[in-house]
Amino acid sequence: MKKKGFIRINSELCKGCGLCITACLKGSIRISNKLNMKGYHPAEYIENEKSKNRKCTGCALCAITCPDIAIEVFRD
Amino acid sequence: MKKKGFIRINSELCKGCGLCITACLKGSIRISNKLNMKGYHPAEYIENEKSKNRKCTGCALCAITCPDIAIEVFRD
Amino acid sequence: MAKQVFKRPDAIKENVFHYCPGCGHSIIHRLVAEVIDELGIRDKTVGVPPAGCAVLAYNYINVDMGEAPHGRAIAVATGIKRARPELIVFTYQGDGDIAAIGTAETIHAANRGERLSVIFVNNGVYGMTGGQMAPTTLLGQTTTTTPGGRLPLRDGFPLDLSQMLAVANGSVYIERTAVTSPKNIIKAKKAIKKAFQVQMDDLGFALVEVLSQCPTNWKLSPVEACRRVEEEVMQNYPLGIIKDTTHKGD
Amino acid sequence: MAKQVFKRPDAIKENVFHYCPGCGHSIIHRLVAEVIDELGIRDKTVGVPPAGCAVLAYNYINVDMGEAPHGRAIAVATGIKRARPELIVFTYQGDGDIAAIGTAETIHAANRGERLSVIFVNNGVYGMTGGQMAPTTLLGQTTTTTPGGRLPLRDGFPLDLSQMLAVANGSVYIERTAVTSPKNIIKAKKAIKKAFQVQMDDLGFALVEVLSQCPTNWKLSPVEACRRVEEEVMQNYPLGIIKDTTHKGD
Amino acid sequence: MGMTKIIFSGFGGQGVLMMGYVLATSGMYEDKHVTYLPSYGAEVRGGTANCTVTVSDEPIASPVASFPDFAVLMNTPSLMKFEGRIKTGGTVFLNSDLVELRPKRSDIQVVAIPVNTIAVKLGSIRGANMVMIGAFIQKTGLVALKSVVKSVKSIFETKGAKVHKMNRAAIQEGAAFKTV
Amino acid sequence: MGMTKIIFSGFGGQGVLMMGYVLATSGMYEDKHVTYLPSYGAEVRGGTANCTVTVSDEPIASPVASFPDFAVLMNTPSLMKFEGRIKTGGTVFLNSDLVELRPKRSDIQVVAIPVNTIAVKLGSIRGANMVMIGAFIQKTGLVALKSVVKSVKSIFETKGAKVHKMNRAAIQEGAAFKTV
Amino acid sequence: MTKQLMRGSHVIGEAATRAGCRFYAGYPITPQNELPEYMSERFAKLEGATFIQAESELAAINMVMGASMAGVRAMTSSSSPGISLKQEGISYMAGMELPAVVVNIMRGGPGLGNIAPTQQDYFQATRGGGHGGYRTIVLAPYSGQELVTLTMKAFDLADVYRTPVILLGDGLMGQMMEPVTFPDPIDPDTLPQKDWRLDGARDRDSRLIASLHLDPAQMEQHNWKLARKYAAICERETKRESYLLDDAVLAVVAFGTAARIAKGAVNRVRKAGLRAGLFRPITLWPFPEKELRALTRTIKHVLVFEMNFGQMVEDVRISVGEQATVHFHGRPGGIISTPHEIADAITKLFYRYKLDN
Amino acid sequence: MTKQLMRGSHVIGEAATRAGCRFYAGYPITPQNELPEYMSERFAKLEGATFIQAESELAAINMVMGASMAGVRAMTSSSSPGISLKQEGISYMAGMELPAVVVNIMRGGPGLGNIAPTQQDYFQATRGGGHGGYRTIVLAPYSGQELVTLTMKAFDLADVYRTPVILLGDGLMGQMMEPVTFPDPIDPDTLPQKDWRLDGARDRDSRLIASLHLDPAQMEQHNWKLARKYAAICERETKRESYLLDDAVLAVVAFGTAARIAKGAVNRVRKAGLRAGLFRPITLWPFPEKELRALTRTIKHVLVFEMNFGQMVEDVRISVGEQATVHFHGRPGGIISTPHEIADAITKLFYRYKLDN
Ligand SMILES: Cc1ncc(C[n+]2csc(CCOP(=O)(O)OP(=O)(O)O)c2C)c(N)n1
Ligand SMILES: Cc1ncc(C[n+]2csc(CCOP(=O)(O)OP(=O)(O)O)c2C)c(N)n1
Ligand code: SF4
Ligand code: SF4
Ligand code: SF4
Ligand code: SF4
Repeated sequence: MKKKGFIRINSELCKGCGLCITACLKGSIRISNKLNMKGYHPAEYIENEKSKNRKCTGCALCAITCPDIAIEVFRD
Repeated sequence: MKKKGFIRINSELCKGCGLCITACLKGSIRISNKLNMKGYHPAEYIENEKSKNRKCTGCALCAITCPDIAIEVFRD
Repeated sequence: MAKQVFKRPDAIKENVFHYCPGCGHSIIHRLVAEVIDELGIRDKTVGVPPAGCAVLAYNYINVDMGEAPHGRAIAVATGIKRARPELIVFTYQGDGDIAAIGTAETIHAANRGERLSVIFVNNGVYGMTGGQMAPTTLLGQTTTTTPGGRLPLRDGFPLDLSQMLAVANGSVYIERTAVTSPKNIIKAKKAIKKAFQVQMDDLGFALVEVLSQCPTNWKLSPVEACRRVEEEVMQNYPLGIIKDTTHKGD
Repeated sequence: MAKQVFKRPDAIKENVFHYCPGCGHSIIHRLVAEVIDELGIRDKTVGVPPAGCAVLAYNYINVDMGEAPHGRAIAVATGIKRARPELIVFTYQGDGDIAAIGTAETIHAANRGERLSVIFVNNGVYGMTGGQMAPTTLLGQTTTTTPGGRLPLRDGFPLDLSQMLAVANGSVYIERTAVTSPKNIIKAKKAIKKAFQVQMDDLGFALVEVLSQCPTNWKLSPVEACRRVEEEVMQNYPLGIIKDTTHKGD
Repeated sequence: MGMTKIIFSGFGGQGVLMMGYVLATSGMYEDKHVTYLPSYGAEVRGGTANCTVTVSDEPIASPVASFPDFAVLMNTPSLMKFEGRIKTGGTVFLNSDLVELRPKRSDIQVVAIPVNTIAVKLGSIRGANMVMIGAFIQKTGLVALKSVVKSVKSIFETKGAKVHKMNRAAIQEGAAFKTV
Repeated sequence: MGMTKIIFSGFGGQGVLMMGYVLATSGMYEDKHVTYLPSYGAEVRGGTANCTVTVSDEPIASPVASFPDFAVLMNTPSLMKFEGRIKTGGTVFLNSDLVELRPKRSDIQVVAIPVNTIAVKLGSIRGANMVMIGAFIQKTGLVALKSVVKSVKSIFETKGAKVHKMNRAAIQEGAAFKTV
Repeated sequence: MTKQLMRGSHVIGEAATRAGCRFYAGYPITPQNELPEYMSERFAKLEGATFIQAESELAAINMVMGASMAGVRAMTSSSSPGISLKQEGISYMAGMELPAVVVNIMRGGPGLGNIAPTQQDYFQATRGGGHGGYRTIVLAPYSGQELVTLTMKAFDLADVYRTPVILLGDGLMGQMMEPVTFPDPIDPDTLPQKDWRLDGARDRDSRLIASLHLDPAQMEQHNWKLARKYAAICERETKRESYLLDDAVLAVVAFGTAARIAKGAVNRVRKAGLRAGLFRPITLWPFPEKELRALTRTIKHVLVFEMNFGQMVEDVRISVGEQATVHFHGRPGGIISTPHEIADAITKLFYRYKLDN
Repeated sequence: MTKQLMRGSHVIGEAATRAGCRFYAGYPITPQNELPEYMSERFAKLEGATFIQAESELAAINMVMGASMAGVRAMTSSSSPGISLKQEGISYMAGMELPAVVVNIMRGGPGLGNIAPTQQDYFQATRGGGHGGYRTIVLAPYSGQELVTLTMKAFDLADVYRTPVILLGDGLMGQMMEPVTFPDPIDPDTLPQKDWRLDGARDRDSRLIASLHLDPAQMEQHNWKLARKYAAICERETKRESYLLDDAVLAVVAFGTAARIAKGAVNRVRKAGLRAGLFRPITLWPFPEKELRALTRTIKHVLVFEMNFGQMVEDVRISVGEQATVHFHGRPGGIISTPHEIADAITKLFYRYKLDN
């Protein structure tokens, strides 16, 4: 069975650099429309961490890339 | 006919380092017994600049080597 | 049960990074912290931050730290290491710091084979002071002091410090890495770990050059900045091991 | 009639050299003066002497001269040359001056390709200050600051500055020579001439390293000192052209 | 009108420094004493940018504003940073498109303007700062509106007629905005 | 006997600094105030070496000797350099093997000793400075001869008995030399 | 002349260019980066002008030394730590009597400190932070327009006296924009010839510029010569502004940014009827000692206000001797006092010493 | 303790070692080369001691900074130009409150100058040649034995006050041999623990040693803290010698080598019945201001004698105010005055001001 995972992005730590989006091969992250307190549009995880169909593998490539350690990664 | 030459050593400029002696392939220079004013035993030219039999060719290797530009070289 | 597979390293403090969005510095900080965690040396490590954007590295990396004047991190680190050889001492320096004002200190420490792990962050500009030319700036690159682009006759050529350090007899490990992609980041971390290991094994001077992005002063988005590193910067500064004599005599 | 085939060069003043018996400095001074004479550039040449035994070079070489702080000759020369590019500017520096305290200035001037002719006199010690270790001192060599001989772990390795400078993009001509014998002296002169010619042709940074003898601080006779250069020093610092890109593109 | 101090603050990129520069230049054109002081250095990185302008009929001692008469605040962090420092009786100009919060103080006036919305309507969000400066000048009367138009024209001289037209429109639109 | 200043001068290699050092050490052993001042720096290179010793019953203000009481001169350049500075009534000690010149001044005494010759006779020219110091002490009585022997012994402690014996012989031979 | 709103650092750069400066070497440091940046752009477009971003402050000052030897008007600039690194070079230039302008836009210190405006390098500037007991002329502008005039004057003084001149400002001076006007530029070719410069020994003996004087007697002679020059500078070149001092019973002494604020404070307390005035040294060395001393005929209280914890206060003490009581108010860290704060300090003194009756 | 005849530079090295110094980094420069040479040999044989011949003075001072951070007693030494290069580092250490001993064996200047003994770096040492308005304690030995005591004291003061201490001598102090005795060596392990040192965050929070204080308020606080420390040093640590001052009508003020000569001069003029004495500051900073001031109750003429063209004279003027007339005699180039010359200068003052009746 393919590994499943999910991530949590701390939107106040995130500066919206978008590097995680490039890193994610599954397209599970995007930039949010909202502004955070610092004035950035943070990244947001598109998937539902409960959903069985989610594509996120918990590969952590996003977190490895994130300059602001804004992403925590979990694997089932 | 082999070239002939001779040298003149300024014994007050000379510091008696002896490099010219090593440089001279003809053995025409030696260290003098006398002290110059600075307290060095200067080099002296052994040959007679008038002599027909002198070995000095005026090759100037001694002068090229002399750190104190104490040697002038002449060629017939 | 979901298990956390990626989290903040222990050796990173809780503070929010002051770096610009997408800046490579905080990635590299994290890698250093991860390596310190993995080697279990947090309680005997001392770091020396530079004057540069990373001047506040001590707000993030949770080890003893002593500040150095601009360019002198390696000299300060040498003092610490020689005074207490049991410590693991690293410096963290930008390209202006290590390759301009600090050139002499860097070269002579490498030549003496000081037992230091040096992290050299090459972002091709002076970040902290607002984007002036660095020794590593590429030809033609526009900075605030090369308004028409870097001209070799006026401004000199991109300097390859790592290659020069390879000439020094006391350097034993020099590698150039980047933090533009997960793959490169993983390699960079391996290199940083090795640089610490070399010190722990008392082998000599170790340096990891990390090509980093400065989106702010390059006036590019973070993603474009990473692409620029991969497409342009690496042309001039190819990644890879530049010197490794750690296995000599094996 | 006898004709004089060797005499004092015009560009040498009448003063008696203050150097020790057998010292290479005054030979090298003479070579520089001969080259200046031969190139006919005495009236547009400016020299920058070092702090070092050759600090008084201006007492001997008869051109305009401006004194530099220890190690900064190349920076001072850069200022002169950039301010008046029509001048021919050379520096004359010992190994302590150019390769220790002046490391950064040297490397960056080479990297910028400053149009300078640099005479680098490598005698392996700090002559002027009484024979302390220089960056170029050989391993095991005893000096007043390496009483038991140079130890790599404490004192570092002999530094090969010329090799490092070859890595810099702006350097176009670097050669290592010696003044231990007539043959070497003639070669050294040729190299010095070329270093001036490179500047006159506006090609880039040119440097001639001259292995020199310091009988006084080596505690050897001048003849023994020359032998030591040939037998020991040249093992570590082999003579020859280290870099020559002056014909690139011909 | 003595000496007036104004702080402009917002994210980098919102053109807050330009607003201050425009005001100071306009004052200069009217032969007033002016100073312009950007915040500088490390502060600039990432966080908010701000600058202080003083416009005065007499020589200006300190270009710093401990207690500004006016504050032009383009985002929420700016409001949080400067609310406490505004002089009693002073006025805050807020970019209401980005700032939802309102000052808690009752001794200052608030002028809220949706400058982003207005600018977008005029063709580009980049004109938001010009909208704001128009509104600010209209409300405070610190300098004449035509001085502002003139200074903006000269500042953007190299940018050509189209930019100038847009700027002028933005300033006028801002000036025309009816605040409560 | 108040304060006495002595200059020792000669070529490098003649051991003139050692002479001064021996005298100063001897004075110290007798609990006198002493200073020893070498000439230093660039002066040393090539030219003559010299040093100045002060021996005194009271604290020594300046270790420098503008007008030394005694001068011990081992070669001709030294005589030329120092002749003019010797105090009226002072004494010059000359190495007569190397110095043919004699002072022109009539207000100073001259002691000429062929120290090279004597030293060579004793086995090595390198003892010439010890011969000279012997003669100097004998003539001036600045310190006791036995203090000199003691200090030389301690200075050359590591060199072993043979060297000590030679030194002692040289000192004694110097002391025994009859000057005019 | 049209007025321009210009940042202080740029004003210095433009004024230098108009004074005929044709060589700039520097190394970035906040808060003066805008100056090298300006020079890089200005000189890129100016024939015969050289801009070098040096590898360090040491290299920069030594490049300036070389350019000065070659007879060109030359400048370098930095901020506190960078100026410390230039001390050896400044000492050499003073010793070799080489003109140059050194700009120090001071920041907080000691050490890395911060980039806020302070006046903590007063001693370093006025006492010669380098070795050898030389002196440098120190000019302290306090407005945009004075940045123009004093920068240009700095080059003239440097050439006339053949000595490095320090222009001492702070981040506020460097960053603030004020309206300024510039005089017409000077063509460097019209400046007096420097008959000591190094330009190749054509039809003349070779020249030497050196600070080495191995013979103590010669060194001493040289130093007395410098001392005489310095005495002449003290005699001729002191410069200060006197503001509302005629009837004053208390003088505030302050320079640069602090003087602006002090002036505001004086205006404030004047409104309250307190007879205070401002004595503003424009040359910090030579310090306007006599002028300050002369005030003590009527003024018995002096308040020194500096953005440090007390340095100029020594010069003030030396000047007034025991003829006036010297008080001090300092802010050593980059906090810029308000005129209000200084007015308070003045008022307290009036109250404490009953000066208002 | 047996007496040893030892060269000044060696005395400093041995005294430092006995004071527990275990780290030395330096760069050769005349006239103090014998000190690094001594250290290289001494430390080669001493367990746990580090000698580094650095690539430059800059590297040396920064290595010392690092060693000091690590808690080790550390020293560097140089002569005037090299000390100029260390100013940035000294400023950092003052800012970071790091102890260290910096030896300056002064030579002629400005610039390359010469290697003869002078006192031309008085200002640099006492006013902090670096940026940021810090102060360093400055000790001025005048004899071989004082080289022992003051070198050892320098390390103690540095540790107690966490500040760099400068030992200020000249070529005469460095080269001259005098008999000295040494106290027993201190075992560094018995010195008080430095609870601020960097030695790895084991069972404690990580530590930071830094001089960066971005926030002006915090920078100001830090500087007031330094100011308080400096005030405490001024209060507690001034040191001077008073020689024949009880009945004197004229005081010579001189330090270091100059004071030796002045003492000889005082002895001379005393023999002629002139009531002169010597006031010798041993700490140049803090300057013994109060002690000198106290003398002016009876002494109305002060002759400052310095081997420069006038620097300490400012401190003397500040000290005596208008209670005494300050005269100056200087030799700025390496010529060492004779006691005779100074005696003449004293005598002239007695004659001119009729002090002998
Ligand atoms: C002596 C000195 N000179 C200059 C500076 C100013 N300064 C601080 S950081 C820096 C360069 C920063 O560039 P880099 O080292 O490349 O690091 P980055 O900020 O790009 O990470 C400079 C010039 C200083 N603090 N001290
Ligand atoms: C700033 C500074 N540091 C140190 C010195 C002392 N100094 C003068 S020359 C020299 C080194 C000389 O060695 P090198 O350059 O090898 O030349 P050499 O005398 O052997 O020809 C030193 C350390 C100085 N003059 N200035
Ligand atoms: S863990 Fe992997 S798959 Fe999941 S969001 Fe991150 S990069 Fe995408
Ligand atoms: S990489 Fe990190 S900071 Fe960047 S957008 Fe993603 S979560 Fe945000
Ligand atoms: S300026 Fe550049 S290097 Fe500095 S924090 Fe920003 S992105 Fe990073
Ligand atoms: S010390 Fe050495 S380098 Fe210097 S003059 Fe003598 S032999 Fe030459």
